[in-house]
Amino acid sequence: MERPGFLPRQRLDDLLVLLRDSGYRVIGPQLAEGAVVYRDIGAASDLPAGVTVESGPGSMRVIKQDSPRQFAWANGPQALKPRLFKPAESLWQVQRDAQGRLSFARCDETPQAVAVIGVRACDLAALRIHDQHFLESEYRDPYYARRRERLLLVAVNCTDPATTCFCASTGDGPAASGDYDLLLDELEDGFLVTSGSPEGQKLSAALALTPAPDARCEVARAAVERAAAVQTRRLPPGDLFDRLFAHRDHPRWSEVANRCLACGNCTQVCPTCFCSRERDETPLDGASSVHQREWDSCFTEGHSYIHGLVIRAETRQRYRQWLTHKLGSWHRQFGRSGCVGCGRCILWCPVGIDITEEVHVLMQEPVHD
Amino acid sequence: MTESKREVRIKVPVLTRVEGEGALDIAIHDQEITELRLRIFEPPRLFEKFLEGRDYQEVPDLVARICGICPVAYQMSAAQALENAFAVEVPAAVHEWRRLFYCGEWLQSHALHIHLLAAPDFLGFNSVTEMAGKYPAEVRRGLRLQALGNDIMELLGARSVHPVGARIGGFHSLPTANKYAPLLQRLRDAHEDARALVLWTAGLPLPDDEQDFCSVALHDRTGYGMYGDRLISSEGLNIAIEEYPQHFSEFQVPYSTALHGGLHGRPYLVGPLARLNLNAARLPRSVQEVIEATGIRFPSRNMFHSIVARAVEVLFAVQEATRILEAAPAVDVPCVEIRPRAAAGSGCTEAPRGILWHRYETQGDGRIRSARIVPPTSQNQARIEQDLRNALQAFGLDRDEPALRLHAETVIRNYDPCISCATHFLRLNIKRSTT
Amino acid sequence: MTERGIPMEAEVVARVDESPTIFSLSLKLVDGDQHDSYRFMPGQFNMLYLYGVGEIPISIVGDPDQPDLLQHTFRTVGRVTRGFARLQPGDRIGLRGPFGRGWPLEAARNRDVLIVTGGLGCAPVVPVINHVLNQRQQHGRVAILQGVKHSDDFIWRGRYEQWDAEPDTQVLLAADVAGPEWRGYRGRVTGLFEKLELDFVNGITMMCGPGPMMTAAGQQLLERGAGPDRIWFSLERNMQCAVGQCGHCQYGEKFVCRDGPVFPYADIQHLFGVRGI
Amino acid sequence: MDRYFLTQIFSTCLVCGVYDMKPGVAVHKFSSCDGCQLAFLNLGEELLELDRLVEIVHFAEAGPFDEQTPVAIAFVEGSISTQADTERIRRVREQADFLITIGACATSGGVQALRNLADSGAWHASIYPEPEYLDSLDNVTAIREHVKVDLELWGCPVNSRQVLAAVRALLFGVLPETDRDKVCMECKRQQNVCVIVAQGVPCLGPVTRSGCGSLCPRFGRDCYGCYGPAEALNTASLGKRFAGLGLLPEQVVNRFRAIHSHLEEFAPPQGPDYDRE
Ligand SMILES: Cc1cc2nc3c(=O)[nH]c(=O)nc-3n(C[C@H](O)[C@H](O)[C@H](O)COP(=O)(O)OP(=O)(O)OC[C@H]3O[C@@H](n4cnc5c(N)ncnc54)[C@H](O)[C@@H]3O)c2cc1C
Ligand code: SF4
Ligand code: SF4
Ligand code: SF4
Repeated sequence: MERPGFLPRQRLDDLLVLLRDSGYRVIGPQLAEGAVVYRDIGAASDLPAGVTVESGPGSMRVIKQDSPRQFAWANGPQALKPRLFKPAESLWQVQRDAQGRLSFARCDETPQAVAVIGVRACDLAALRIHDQHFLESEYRDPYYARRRERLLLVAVNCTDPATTCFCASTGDGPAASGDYDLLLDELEDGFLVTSGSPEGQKLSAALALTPAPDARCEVARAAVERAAAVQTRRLPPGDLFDRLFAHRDHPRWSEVANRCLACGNCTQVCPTCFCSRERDETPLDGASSVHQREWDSCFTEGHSYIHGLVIRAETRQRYRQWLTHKLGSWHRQFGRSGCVGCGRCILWCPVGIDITEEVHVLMQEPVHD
Repeated sequence: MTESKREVRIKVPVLTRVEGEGALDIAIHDQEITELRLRIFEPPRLFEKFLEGRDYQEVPDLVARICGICPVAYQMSAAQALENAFAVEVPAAVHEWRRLFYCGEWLQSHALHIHLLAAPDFLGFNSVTEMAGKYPAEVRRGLRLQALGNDIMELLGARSVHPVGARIGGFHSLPTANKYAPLLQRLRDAHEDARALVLWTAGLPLPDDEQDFCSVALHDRTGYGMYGDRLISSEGLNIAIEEYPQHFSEFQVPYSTALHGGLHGRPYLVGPLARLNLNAARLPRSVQEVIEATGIRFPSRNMFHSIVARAVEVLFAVQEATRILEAAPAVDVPCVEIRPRAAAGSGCTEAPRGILWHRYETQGDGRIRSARIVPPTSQNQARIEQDLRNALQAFGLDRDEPALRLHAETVIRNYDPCISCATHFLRLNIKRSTT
Repeated sequence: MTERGIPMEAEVVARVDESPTIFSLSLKLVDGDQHDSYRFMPGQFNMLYLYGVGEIPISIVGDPDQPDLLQHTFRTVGRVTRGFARLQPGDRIGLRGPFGRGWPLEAARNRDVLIVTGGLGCAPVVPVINHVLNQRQQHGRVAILQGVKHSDDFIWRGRYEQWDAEPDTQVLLAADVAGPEWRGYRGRVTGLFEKLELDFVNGITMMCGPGPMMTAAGQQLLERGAGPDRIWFSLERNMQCAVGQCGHCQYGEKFVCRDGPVFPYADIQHLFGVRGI
Repeated sequence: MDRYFLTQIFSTCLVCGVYDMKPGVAVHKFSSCDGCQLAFLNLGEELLELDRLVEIVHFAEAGPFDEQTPVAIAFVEGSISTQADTERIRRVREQADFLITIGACATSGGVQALRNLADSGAWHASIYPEPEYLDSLDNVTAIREHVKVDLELWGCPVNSRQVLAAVRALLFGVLPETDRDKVCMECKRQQNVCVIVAQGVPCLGPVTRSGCGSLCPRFGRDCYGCYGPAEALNTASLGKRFAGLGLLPEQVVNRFRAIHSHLEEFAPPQGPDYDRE
């Protein structure tokens, strides 16, 4: 493997300028609305310097510290998913002429190339899954594909996981192991830069970096190791399909349903959830119509509705669907678990339901009734 | 049967093109109005009572629901009253954003009233869609201005009816420059529309009806009053808003759910004409020039100049909103911290239809102990009845019923009465009789 | 790998009202190339798009050997189907498809075939019946069972009579609740199994209908020695995309639109009949 | 609802959109703030388009006044609070093929139904010197408590998009789509940062029906439930969470008893920690 280069912190703007000059719109983390969210980045000073996040199930607060670090927080409410799998988008447009003839046209925007900086290992793992789902299954999704082709990823190895993170237990982090163009390790005074693709190599060459000394690499490695070591939550390893389905009548499903709001937040923040629904938006004059797709969730009644029946009418069944899919069925569909250990569903659940805790209870011996 | 002994009873069972539900009953006996009742039968909604015990932060969301046409006014008067009670001062920049918010409401409400409710009267149409056939450009201009007003409110409140952005102490959030840039552009483009609107309203065939009345409006030291802490009248009143109850009274009449207002026991006028009559000198020079070009002089005693006054305020709102957005008032936090306490406070702002006065008493934990709200339409109600008597007399009581009815409706609509606020408006019953 | 497409324009060329709430539309793709290259398998479905209203999955009931006559039978149940119910010849709609995997026609060759349907006009199996009967000599005995809740719900009397007339073909009808005119069986469709002269062990069953009926029938067939790989079901789930991406049709680890809608019992045994899956 | 009712109301060609006659539309007002009617009056250019597509027969605030002529669609704003209202709403129903309530007042009683929780006689007396002049019923009620309602558009106020979607769908001869999802779904699609989690404010999004576009969280504040209850409510769990955020039991009760206080579904959680049992 090539030796990482060293980018002094003051030169981070060089990277941003380079990206912009190469035609990318640069998206990165910013402090807004009380959280670290992904927005357009103008300059390195837009990044959340000295910001860390204190979080637990259903709550988080941003803490300001006296530190130059710009990536010393775990992950924001969203990262790559909304960039590629849009929360709402138009799929096709149809015009109707005076004779009632229809002409269909795909809504074909050519997206601008986007560079996202600050991507975490869990997000990359989730991206791999979405690539499998949207690009490599029987049908390829052209909308996702177009955006994916124009995406450049600048990953950052995680050094400050939240208490809700458990990527170490799913094997997806905290170190990014591939699928990025550039990888950064953040140190006090700058970044180690590793390239992971030809495009990344070009960028890194253009930055003309000096190779990082061993000592620096060692500090970075240790920081990531520590980030793995401090994680306390875990998921049981392996394919849980059979075990979960064996426990399909476990009383815990009802118990969790007493707390669950069936609001769908966990699915919306989950970087691997992919459900969507479609509907038409028609102007009043009725001369055209736009067919749209938007995020849906297995926690809605519409998700399992067929005429005259909501198959999963009870919250108990909806939660069971989510969890058994994520940790069970997923293995059969994608060859791995649907959870990358990002902890978002725990953090952003308004009532703090914790997937790791629920699985832990469910995995105890089945209770027969 | 001799003509002079005729007795007529006119009933307008439901007044159309007014906001809310009301009726008008007139009895004419021997060329004399013997009975005239503007009946507001919007059922009482008892807002003042159910505010009791509510947290002060809930007040803006609840009082907005008194009136869908001027929710900003309700939110702003309430905010002012509660901020006074809690002795907090909002920063000047927040105040500027509130003025902008208010500009949106004036623009929306006035454009709606001029085009959808009032102008059809003067041009002989029943509705705006009818009028659009003959005056498409004018109607479209009006709709554009109305939309601009709505969009300003949306900028600060997410929606124009019952907006959600305002709170006691400021706003929940304020827009960034890139969010309002397109709006600023549209505002600049609207100056011409608004100027043309003023001239157009001045050119409408408005009846000539000079009357004697007392105008009441807020006095704002810094400009044309939307906010202000003193109330002035054309008869020399000059009081702090807290003193309102000492001078103004409300009384109930048996035929109406809206309480009638009196200043020292006599009817008075609030709203655009009253404001312009008292504060025209405070308008920017550029607006005054447009007024001069109309040939109409304010103060005016012609009640029908209300529509022109409204158009002038549209122009003012467009200019004021442009000024504010160009200055881009910067704030550190959109809302100041509030420390509730047991106290009382009054607030009064200029709703599109005139002064809207609120007073709250609070408990130590910030909950409302009592509330009093005096909306503009109930203040105008006695004045409308007085005007109707004069106007119909001047119009000629011997005219046939449809003409009398239309004229009466025109007079009433001219006030842009908002019966939803007043609680709500109009069904006309004219009774004529001979002895 | 195919790209997820957009609808093709289709024209309604004929309409038949089967009952007050059931009607069939014959469609023709307007574009000549699309029309010529369109092929489908019995059991597959199309996504039909009603202009400005929505897109719904509907089985193709035509004959796969005559793909230019694309037939669909609709039951008017809700928003979109009610809109479709108003279409007349000449009207245009959108069509995406075909989607899904069809019935196991190959596996049915040279074997006894049992077709069980429940509910009103079970469209997905009609093309199979047509196909099997068109190639009558390639199959063993054939039995067609149809169950309805109420005898008045029974449609396609003519078709059933025609099928009944085929050689070595049994057609049996059951109604849970029957009017005085009813000449068929009174009771559940599963009650007809004992009247069948079929080789349950080596034959193949294709079934579609309400969940409880299929669960009960599947159970009884297993008891009669049928292997779980010889009992096939057509399932219904909410579908938005039909290409396995929207997630709505998930059934355990299956995507019904892509992996089904037709499944052998063996593949779904662990899920079948469980409420809320 | 009658299967073919819409066909009868609108004799339109679904596909080419040509109408045999313009359907009549009425907008009626009962006790309300007039805000929902603004969904029409704020339509701008589309108001003129609407006028092209339908015949606005009655809409007092906009001019046309005719309560007698039968119409295809009657929109009803406001709640019932006087004896006279109860009679008028029955006439409105008789004159309309399809009755749509717009907004919280009409659909659930709205904010003024708060008075149902108190002794409104005493309230009247405290505001009006002579309460005996008032024709006011003791309780404010929703339209559906008096007559059959065909469609409810929730929201305080409804927005133009909802109203136009309903009109457009009906002109197509189908029912509008209904969505009972939670505000949270829209909130996340908008990529708002959750205000419960990040600010600890008592947001009602998880129990409130979507449709507004999650306006409040978009402005960094808590939803106060103006679109009414969503499906699959868990007010007990949310109430408990609010208590955890530091709200006193009375404050929790007030959260649920605001715009839709008259609804069972929004009955505030009971007991010290809001357990359902
Ligand atoms: C593979 C497959 C084949 C089908 N074949 C036929 C057929 O040949 N003939 C026929 O009449 N019906 C068939 N259906 C059922 C048909 O799709 C539904 O009846 C139809 O979607 C109902 O739409 P609606 O708007 O009228 O009903 P509503 O009850 O108003 O439903 C609203 C929406 O929910 C969804 N939905 C409701 N029911 C179903 C359902 N059963 N399946 C999938 N989505 C649903 C649709 O998006 C629908 O538009 C099939 C369903 C599937 C999954
Ligand atoms: S299930 Fe939860 S922890 Fe796992 S990837 Fe999804 S959001 Fe992250
Ligand atoms: S802010 Fe409110 S509406 Fe949005 S996700 Fe959080 S709880 Fe739901
Ligand atoms: S977020 Fe809630 S309170 Fe705010 S507008 Fe939407 S439904 Fe109403």
